[in-house]
Amino acid sequence: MVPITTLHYLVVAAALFMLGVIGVLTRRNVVIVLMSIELILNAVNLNLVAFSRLWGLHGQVFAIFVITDAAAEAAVGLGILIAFFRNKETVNVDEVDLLKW
Amino acid sequence: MLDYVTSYLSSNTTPGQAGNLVWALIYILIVFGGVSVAVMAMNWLERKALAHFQIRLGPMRVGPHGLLQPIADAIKLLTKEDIIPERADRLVFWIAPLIILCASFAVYVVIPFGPTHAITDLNIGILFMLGVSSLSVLGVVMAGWASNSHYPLIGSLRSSAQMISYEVAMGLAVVSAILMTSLNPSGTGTLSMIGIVEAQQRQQIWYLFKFFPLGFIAFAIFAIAMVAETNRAPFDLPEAESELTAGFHTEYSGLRWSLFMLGEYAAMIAVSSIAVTLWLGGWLRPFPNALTGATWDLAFSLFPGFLFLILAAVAWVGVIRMPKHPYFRVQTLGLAGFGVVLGLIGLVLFVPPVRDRIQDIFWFTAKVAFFMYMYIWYRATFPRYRFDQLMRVGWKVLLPISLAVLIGTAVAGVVL
Amino acid sequence: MPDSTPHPSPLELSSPDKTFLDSNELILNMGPQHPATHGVLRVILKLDGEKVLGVECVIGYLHRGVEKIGENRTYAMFNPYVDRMDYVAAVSNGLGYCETVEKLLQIEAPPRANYIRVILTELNRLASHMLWLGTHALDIGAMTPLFYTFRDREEILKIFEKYCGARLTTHAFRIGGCLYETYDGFERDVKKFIDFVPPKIDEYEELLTSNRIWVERTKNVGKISAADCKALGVTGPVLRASGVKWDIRKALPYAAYPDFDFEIPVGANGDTYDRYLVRMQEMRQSLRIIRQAVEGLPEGPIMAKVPKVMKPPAGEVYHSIEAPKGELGYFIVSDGSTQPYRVRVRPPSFVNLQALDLMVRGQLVADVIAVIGTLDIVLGEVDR
Amino acid sequence: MTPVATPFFFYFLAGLTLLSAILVITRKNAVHSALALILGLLAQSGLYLMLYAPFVAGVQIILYAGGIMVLFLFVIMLVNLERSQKEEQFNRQKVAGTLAAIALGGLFVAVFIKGKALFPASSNQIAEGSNTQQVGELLYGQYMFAFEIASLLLLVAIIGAVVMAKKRI
Repeated sequence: MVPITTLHYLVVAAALFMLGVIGVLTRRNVVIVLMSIELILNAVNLNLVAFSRLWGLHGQVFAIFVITDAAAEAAVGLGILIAFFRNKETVNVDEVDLLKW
Repeated sequence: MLDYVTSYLSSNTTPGQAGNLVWALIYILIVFGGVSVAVMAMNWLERKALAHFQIRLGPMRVGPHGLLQPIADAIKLLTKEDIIPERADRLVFWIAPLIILCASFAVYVVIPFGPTHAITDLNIGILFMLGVSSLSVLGVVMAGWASNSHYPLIGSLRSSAQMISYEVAMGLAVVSAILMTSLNPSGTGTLSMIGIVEAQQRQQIWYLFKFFPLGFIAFAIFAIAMVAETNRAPFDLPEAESELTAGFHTEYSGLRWSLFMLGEYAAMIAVSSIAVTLWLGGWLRPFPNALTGATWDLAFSLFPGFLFLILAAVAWVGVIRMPKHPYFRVQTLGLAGFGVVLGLIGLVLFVPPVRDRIQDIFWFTAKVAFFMYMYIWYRATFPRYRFDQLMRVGWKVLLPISLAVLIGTAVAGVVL
Repeated sequence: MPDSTPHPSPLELSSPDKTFLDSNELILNMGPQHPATHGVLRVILKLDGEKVLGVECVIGYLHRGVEKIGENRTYAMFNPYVDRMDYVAAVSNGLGYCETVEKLLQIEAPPRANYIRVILTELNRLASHMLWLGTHALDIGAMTPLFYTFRDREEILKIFEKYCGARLTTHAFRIGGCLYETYDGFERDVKKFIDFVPPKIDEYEELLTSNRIWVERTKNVGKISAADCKALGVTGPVLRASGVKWDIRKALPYAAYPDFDFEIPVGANGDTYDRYLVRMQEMRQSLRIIRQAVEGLPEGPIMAKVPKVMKPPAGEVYHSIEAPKGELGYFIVSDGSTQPYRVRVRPPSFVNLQALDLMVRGQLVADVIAVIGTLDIVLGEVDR
Repeated sequence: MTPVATPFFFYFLAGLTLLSAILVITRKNAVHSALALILGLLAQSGLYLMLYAPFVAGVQIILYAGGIMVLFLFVIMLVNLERSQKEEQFNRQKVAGTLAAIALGGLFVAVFIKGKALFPASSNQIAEGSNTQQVGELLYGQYMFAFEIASLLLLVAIIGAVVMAKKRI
């Protein structure tokens, strides 16, 4: 078997990123769109950690920051979702077409 | 083969660390089996001890003094009809108890029963354990949601809110214990469970007594938070029988329900083991530095054997006191057999090699058993908190105190 | 008395059950099969998250038509039926009924009968309060007191069993007095019991009174003011805990109560904790009454002269006693025949249950349980 | 510790990650999506362990799987999803979106193959034992400012989420 190199991880991360983007672009349900964003962030994290194996631990530190941001993003995103759902009774992104209601 | 066995027995590291998959696998099986047996024993003990708190006898019929009751219960639960509510989400309903079970059992991967008696020694041990035990929240949430019923939903909302809030205080208390491990000349602490106990050994003090009130307060916070974390009385709101019937597992029955119970008890033992590891010196025997010397070492190493012999004697006294009636013959014989088994275990524990290997595990288990007894005691004594009070205790009392303890520990570590 | 009857806004229970978020309201059906509703009470809760917007009680699951049965039985035959209303305080029910019929027949029970009645009724009050304490504590999550109270209640039931052969639905009294003379050793048993119980009550109080969780769970929970109590007709310990010194044993004395020296414990805040304290005090006062009664038990007959066929003169009568749960009243209309024309019971549980909605509005779900417990209702009496 | 069966575990965990990612974006029921995402996150933390980043793996489990996903599940439970399950799951530009994303993925792979020389195949091994310590030193040394900013960000996020989600403030 071929030894596992950084490139393998990068390909996995790229695929993950791609799937995340597909999710964001095609799904209507806001919750799933937010989850797809988490997928994208995770793909980035995987990249960072894979690279940190080559060039020091900075990548890992950065991954931790990304996780922090993901937490903040999820909190705010879901907060918006709740406020939105309360007013419009829907969770579909393509119905979020007003800047105010 | 024999060389292989002896080489492992004399090794000074855990199977996981040695990269020995076979031994790790055997350890996993031993721990899994041991924990399952411990859960059953705990089940019996809880019913028995609670009954005696409440001037009852508890299970008496199945086996002598109800000793076989947990087995009878297990058989009953396994053969019960498995009901899935019609409008439940079958997949999630099916998977939720498994998540809880896996989360509780995965914690045992890093728990050190002795310096070499752990499946593995992760260097992020305590982080791993906090993370994995926090996964059981997912199971609770999903169980409540999947049941598609109001009581489980409210129960699971309560439960997850409770577990998340108490995790914060719990984590901070753990951090203050970890901070204490870095009090050595090189200034490097450790997150490894074995490393934490070894640090206590090096510093010759249980962290319970370190910086006296500080270590104790951190321990107390953990001890409270772990009760809340495992949803036990007086924090058993999610399962508040009188309010929500059974909380998130109202709709579960039979085997799946028993998985919840297994998970709950396993989690109780797991968090108690963590408390023991962090504050009560893990596998270290009591008074390691006050009562030193070969004589004391010998005395303490004989203790497990004597304990089992005493238990055997208790069983035999029970045999003598049994009514002499043919109706009780099976019970009497069973109790006598149990006493013989206990006595044999006690005798085996006197054999020097066994004694040396086993006493770590014994002291660890004894300390955990103390916590288990406390769980039962709480349950017999306290009424139940109300939800807002519970949240208040978590956020407004435990969290500030644990922050203060953390800062105090840091300052004390620098100054002292 | 203030005429402002509290009228909480009605619940619109028909509103569609949506999720937590869109309507903020969740309708939760508690009971009739629920461990904390003390029988078959069904409570429909309207919730905003954990906050209670209002409750509606659905009763009648245990309706047996006791009042209607009364119209089809002779006066003496109806006597055992009343025991089935408040089955944990059957003696009090029987006392109320017997005294009402005696009032209608204008006969007077002899003093010894009255003393026996007082002893048994007060023992029954103790039994009822003990049962209440056990179940109430269990509802709030303290398991252990239940078993302690049941252990001590057992002693009372043993006395009942020795006296009249039944433990729960005793049918201890007859119209005109008591059927049974006290058994040998009755006084010794009762005296032994009143020496045995006070330390036990101390034990309950030790477990609960100063327990922080207990205090937090009960203080300021289910508060009701004296005015609201009066407006709703709430009686018994619930009323007294709100600060009203109203006890029919003192206010409108019956049986042998004027002979005894006892106090009426009152509370100040009218919350669950005060009701708990009031009941604990009442248990001690009951012991005091029993001691006086058993020490001064007069000799003499136990049955007044009662006609074989009871045909009370046409007319109506209302008589009430202080049952463990509050004012237990009987209203009997006689048309001069052997059967009552109409029997109406004013059960304390039924009236007190009305206050539930008022007491739990704005509180949390867990408080509903505590309040149902503290009202000390028995569904047999509510539904009759 | 010497790694055991590295390729097997890599392919297993990577496969699990990708499979769960596919499930996330295709499931109708958001709870199932969340479940799949949790599985993916756990598999990914396994990948981190294989990359000798145990601390990140631990943080991944404790924060992502134990924290953020619980938040997601909470919200999914709160919003009524019965109806949205019956609706069309994908929006109008689904084909275009998928194609664009696949093109993006292709671009990535092309770049990787072109720039293969940039990534040394063999990696210098970092001592696993002191990983946490080193990360901590970086976090509280070089990245101190960023760390503080991150905590501020979290504070803002908390306030924002509370403001938006609360009915009455």
